[in-house]
Amino acid sequence: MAAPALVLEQVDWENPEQIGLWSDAWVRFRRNRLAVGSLAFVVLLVTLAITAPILEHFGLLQDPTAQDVINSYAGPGTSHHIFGTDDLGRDVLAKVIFGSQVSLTIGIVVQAIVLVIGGTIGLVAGYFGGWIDNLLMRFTDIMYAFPDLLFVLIIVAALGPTLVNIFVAIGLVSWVGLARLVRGQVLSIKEKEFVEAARAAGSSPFKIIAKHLLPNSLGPVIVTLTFGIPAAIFTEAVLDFLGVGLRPPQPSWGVMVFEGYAAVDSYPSLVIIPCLALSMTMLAFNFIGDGLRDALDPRMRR
Amino acid sequence: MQVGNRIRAIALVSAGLFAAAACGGTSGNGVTLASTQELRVNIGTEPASFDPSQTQWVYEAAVDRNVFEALLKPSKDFKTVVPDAADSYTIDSTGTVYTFKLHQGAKWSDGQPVKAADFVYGWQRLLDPRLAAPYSSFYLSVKNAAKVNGMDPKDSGLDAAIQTLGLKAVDDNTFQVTLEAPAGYFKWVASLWTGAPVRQDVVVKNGKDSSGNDKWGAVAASAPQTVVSNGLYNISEVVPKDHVTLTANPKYSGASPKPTINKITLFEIDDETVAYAKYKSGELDMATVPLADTEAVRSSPELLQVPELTVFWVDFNTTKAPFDNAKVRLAFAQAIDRDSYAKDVLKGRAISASTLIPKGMRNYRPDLGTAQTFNPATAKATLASSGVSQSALTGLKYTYNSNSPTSKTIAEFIQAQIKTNLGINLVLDGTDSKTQSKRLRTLNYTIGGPSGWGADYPDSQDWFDIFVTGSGNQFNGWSNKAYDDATNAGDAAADDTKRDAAYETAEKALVQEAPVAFLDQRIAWWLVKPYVKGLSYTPNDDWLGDFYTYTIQIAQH
Amino acid sequence: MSEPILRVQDLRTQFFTSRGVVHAVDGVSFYVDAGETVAIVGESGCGKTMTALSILRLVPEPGRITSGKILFKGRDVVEMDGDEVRNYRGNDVSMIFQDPMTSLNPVTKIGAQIKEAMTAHDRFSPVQAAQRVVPLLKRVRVPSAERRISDYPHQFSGGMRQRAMIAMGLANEPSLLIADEPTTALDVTVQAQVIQLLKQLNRELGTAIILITHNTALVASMCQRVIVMYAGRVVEEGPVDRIFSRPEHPYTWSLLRSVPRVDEARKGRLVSIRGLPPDLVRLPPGCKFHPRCLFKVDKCLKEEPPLEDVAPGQVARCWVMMSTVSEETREAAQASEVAFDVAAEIKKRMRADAKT
Amino acid sequence: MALVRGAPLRGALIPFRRRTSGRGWTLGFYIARRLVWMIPVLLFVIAITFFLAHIAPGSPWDKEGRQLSAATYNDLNVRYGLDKPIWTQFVFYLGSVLHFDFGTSYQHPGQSVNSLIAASWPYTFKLGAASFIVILLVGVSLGVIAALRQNSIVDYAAVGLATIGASVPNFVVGIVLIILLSNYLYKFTNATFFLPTGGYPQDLLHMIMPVATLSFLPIAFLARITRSSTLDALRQDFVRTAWAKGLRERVVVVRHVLKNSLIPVVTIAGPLFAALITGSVIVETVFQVPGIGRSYVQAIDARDYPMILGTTVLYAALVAVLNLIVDVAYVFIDPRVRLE
Repeated sequence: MAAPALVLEQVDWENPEQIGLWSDAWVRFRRNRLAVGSLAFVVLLVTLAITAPILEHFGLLQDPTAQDVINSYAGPGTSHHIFGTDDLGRDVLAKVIFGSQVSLTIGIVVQAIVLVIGGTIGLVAGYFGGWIDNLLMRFTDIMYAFPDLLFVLIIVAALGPTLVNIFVAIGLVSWVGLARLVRGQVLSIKEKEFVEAARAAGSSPFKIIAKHLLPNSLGPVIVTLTFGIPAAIFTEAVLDFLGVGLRPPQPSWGVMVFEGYAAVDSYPSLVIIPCLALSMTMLAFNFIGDGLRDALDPRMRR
Repeated sequence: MQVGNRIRAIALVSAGLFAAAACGGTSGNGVTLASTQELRVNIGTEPASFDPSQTQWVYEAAVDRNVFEALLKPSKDFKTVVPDAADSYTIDSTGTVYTFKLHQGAKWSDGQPVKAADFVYGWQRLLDPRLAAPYSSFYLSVKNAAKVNGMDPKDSGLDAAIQTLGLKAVDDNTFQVTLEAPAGYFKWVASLWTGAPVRQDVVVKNGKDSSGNDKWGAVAASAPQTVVSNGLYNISEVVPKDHVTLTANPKYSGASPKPTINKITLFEIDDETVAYAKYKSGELDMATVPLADTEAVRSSPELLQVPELTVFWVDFNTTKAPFDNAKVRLAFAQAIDRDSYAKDVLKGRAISASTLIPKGMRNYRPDLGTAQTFNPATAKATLASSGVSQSALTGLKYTYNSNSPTSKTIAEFIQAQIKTNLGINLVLDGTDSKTQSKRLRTLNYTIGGPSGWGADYPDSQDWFDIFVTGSGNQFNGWSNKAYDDATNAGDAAADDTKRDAAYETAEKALVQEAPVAFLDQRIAWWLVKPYVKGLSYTPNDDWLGDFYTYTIQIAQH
Repeated sequence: MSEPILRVQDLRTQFFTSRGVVHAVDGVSFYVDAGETVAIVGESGCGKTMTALSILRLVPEPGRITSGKILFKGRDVVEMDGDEVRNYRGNDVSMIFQDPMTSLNPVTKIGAQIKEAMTAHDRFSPVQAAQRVVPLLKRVRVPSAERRISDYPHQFSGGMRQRAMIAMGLANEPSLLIADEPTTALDVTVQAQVIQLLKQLNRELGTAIILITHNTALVASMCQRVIVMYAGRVVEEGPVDRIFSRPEHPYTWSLLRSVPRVDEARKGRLVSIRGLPPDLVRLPPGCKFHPRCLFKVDKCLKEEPPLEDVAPGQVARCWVMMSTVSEETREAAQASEVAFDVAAEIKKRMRADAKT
Repeated sequence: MALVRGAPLRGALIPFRRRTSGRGWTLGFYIARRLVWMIPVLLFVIAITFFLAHIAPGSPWDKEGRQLSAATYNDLNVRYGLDKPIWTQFVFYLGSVLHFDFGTSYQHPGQSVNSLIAASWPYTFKLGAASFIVILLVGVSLGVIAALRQNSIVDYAAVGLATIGASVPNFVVGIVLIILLSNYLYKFTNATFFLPTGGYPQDLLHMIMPVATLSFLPIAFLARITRSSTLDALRQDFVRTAWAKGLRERVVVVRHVLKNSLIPVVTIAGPLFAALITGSVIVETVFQVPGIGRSYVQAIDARDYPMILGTTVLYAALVAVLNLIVDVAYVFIDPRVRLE
């Protein structure tokens, strides 16, 4: 009787359980209390930003542009102005919440621009290599040589400080990092056998990029974008602080800091409140970024 | 915290208010002097140049006034002019030839005697198109000045033409100016700091830069060596973008008494909040009070309130609908609550104004401003009677310089006023100072501002010229024959009563036609350290006492 | 026979992890005589490397030596304080590691890393140390040693690097060299050269060598005695020829049978040992090998057998002992091997993990 | 290779070749190539800035209050060549730049851009250099200590500071310092703002606040990167080999751990310089430092084209040179890297 052959069950190693990666990442992310807390804070902020007009409609929130010149510069905790009023008597709490609309949109829209520009350049340069890669990388070097704030200042001065221009300006200077990262990812993954196999199987470059390169470089890309959001919010706030950014009536946090800075001696709350809002939002995004990085990149153990 | 130049108000003491009372006597009046007589003040922005012909801003004038001496200077009460480099002057019968007798024995900082030829050369530089002096328009009343100044800078016949100007050095001590036509206000032009003497040899020695600018007046570390001056003080140190230090000029032998202060440090802090903080930490001897800190200092003994001869207004573009209709302009003017702005927004640091001439000047006539006084009812009625459709009034853009906090606050205040009182929604369209100036100058706007004017000298001519047809300083594209005739008559007339009557008709036309909606006249709030004594200031000071620095003393502290 | 240079008595090394206490080394005792070459064999995870690291007091976090003695030339290493340990390590006892690619500092020159081993101790003056580097490299057969000492690790091949490691280990002429799987990362031809080198050094320098490996073939060609470890404890020990010819512990027996022997024609197919090494956190009761033992009896499940003398110099930890098992039962046991679903076992183990 | 290397280096160094590197010759050739490559980069930067500056509405001569007469306005344009078509101006400007003449500033007649930048550059440099040293010392040591004493209070403090540092904008730090020092603490420390006239000891006292503001964000950034790279290095096998050789802890940490973990730190020196430059613009504006950062913002507001271009070129050249230095330094620090 021939001994039964030891049969190892054929496990499909070609595509590891996709859900494993994400559910596993979520398990690890959930363990990071700070990241979860920050996520909750951001979700709260976004809902507040979206529902602000409705809240105002129901009177829960005052109109940020309504002036009450008589009791301007009221300190926090006065009658029905919890956070007090600014130089023209407008409610600071309303301005902070409406201000979040601007800051959040800037953070997210800029990252979208960065993903589009940086992502495509990185993918194309990484995947095709050769002179395309060289050309694109030389272009990235040029952008890298340009001190970003100076470039944003000059663009905003040239095109005018509308919201869209500021999005474009900040986006234009922020994609370099992502392009380099994606290119590095693509280069390293391209060497991996399973991409070789896919190419050997004759699948089109586009399919390879979509099916193999993108999912595998998604982790670091998401992390970079998450860290990009506070950076974009910061840059917009700096523009406002230098007085060249957004124009009222857009009550963005940066503008509030710029206006409040003039009263820093007698009414420090006018500066502290928007600074707190700005810092806490950026802190939240940084913690989420940390959580994501640890969750998606197991090597970076705490 | 604004970046770049803001509308720095030019101050004027009002007649009865602060006259000469505060001016201290010499050290003999019981003041024990401190060991170091040094004054530290903030001029806010670095001067573009020390060369009088290349300056235009108040903070530049404050430096040059102490380093150079013009022919005359305003009296302490800013009512008339008093001798400075010139001991006296005579006007001939035709009223067009002014002969100035220079102070005998006056010397330059390098010991050379001050000659009339230096004044001739100084004034020629003001009119030479190759130098494009910003204040050249003041000197166009000199004979042939308009012709020379209008010539092409590359024209070869320029040097010869300059000799034809009505400027002559009769002898080393007599400087004679011939005008095109008699001008009652010319004595004030002669008191401007830009009319200071300049040494031709010094200018030639220091040469020009690659764009043809004379290098002698450059605000650089080399200034103490390159700037030769005839004033009470010399430039002793320049740290670009930080400060300029002046020290008493030992070789000074002009008419003014010896100054007690031997060193003045002029800081260039463009952020009022930082300057205020430095005042509190003892690094500045005087500072202006940021609007936000008004309440904190209202009752402080160190506070000094100095009304400024500045009036601010909102501009209408009379060449474009709907503000080509006078009634619409008037309605807007009547819909702005100036008193609330002065009292609540500016916390009482301004007086509401509904006429052109500020309080404290000869032709100040608030009674003529009734047409623009605030009254929501009449405003609505005037708007209705204008027959302009509602659609023409929607989406109007209010343009303003959003870099300067004051104009930003005014913009938001005006928007709210027009919304509540006329139900019209103005769209705020902020931009930086350059774009704003260009929009106003090229009439590429509908409504905007605020624009303002500060008295170069307390003569109505300086004000009414603004709104004459075609004047460079008017952004409204407004032309009114009655106003032009009245103003020209006022400028030319020699006798004051005739000038007052002419200016009254001009004021009435201006208020009624309302090319602009008048807003307020500012009061400067200064904090001065108690140990600064003998301060005598005029409303035109950039820092308090910069006309009469020799009266200032630092007491023991 | 003089006192053995190394005597390990009832050594326990445990790891305090979030999943519970891992009993990596669970009461190990053995000795090594001067100049002797001893092998420690066992599957990965049986605690052989951790035993070696404990000898050098290099147990990584969160591990601790919880009890037992390590007597090296009479001094108990476990009791040594910081300075004494530093003086002891690399001086009289040194260790070389498995992966030459990562065991050398990539940004420092080879010569410097070898010299460093000597200057760390006061046996040689810095000048002497510098002069010894080239001869050391020559001794480990590194060609053109004079030029190569200024090269960096990435300029050496795998085999060359392992030789450099050996040179580093022998720098202070230690009396004991512990080689933790020195050949695993090398290809076969280079393996033979390294083993040949170690045997030669043992003969020439009289350095006792502990060879840690899971490759039983190496043991036969190089070592006098062999210690078989399983689940953190010694299950059999004895002279090489006896253990290879008449293994007493079923684990040793299955271990030897899963290795292709060049010198004998194989009759049956190669068979892997059923099951997986035990989970060191939740050890099974009784004999730790019983879940995978083909000859277990009831007692094996309840009580752990002690180490018993089965022959001169040979001990084993088993209630049954292979010598009592007849040839037929051995053949039947082999035949009754049931196909084993490895993947299912892995998934079962992961699910158990996720629950904790 | 187990060691985690930082983000792949800038274009020219990819991919690594692990062949013995003929360092001397290839290095010189590489530096020359990079320097030559800098010229088109700077030209491109000049071109972008030139046209963007000229597109910005409003001319240098527009001003508030009393206007210049039309004649003066035109004379000024003629003198500075602004009346010529924009392309001629550009060519003319490039011509003068090639002779290192960056023209004269409109805001300061009689002073060339070169002399203006030379006058205010020392302050930016003094601030930048002091901050760079502070950042390296504090950032690296914080990161290393956090890694060596992992999961101790020091580690949590360092990570906490790093995250907060990365989130609080530096002008906020500046403002908070101003609120604290100018209102409450000035009585004791008399630490006023950056006043370069104070002379040596006072200068340092005055630099505390601007340097702190400038360094807060980069320190956090650097600490985070040093910590993770040191943690990686600690996990490497050669560290265990070092211990096995019986080396003292100090030797193991310095010669083996840090020598490897500080390599990725060098690669982020590049973005660190860029952060210092942008930071200098903000800090100089907040603390009234007379450096070129602040004059750049003023130049844009005043449409002072020569000054804008001069400062941008200086900053761009600075970044390019510093990045080159970083890349060359990288070659000497990590022997495995070989130059393309």
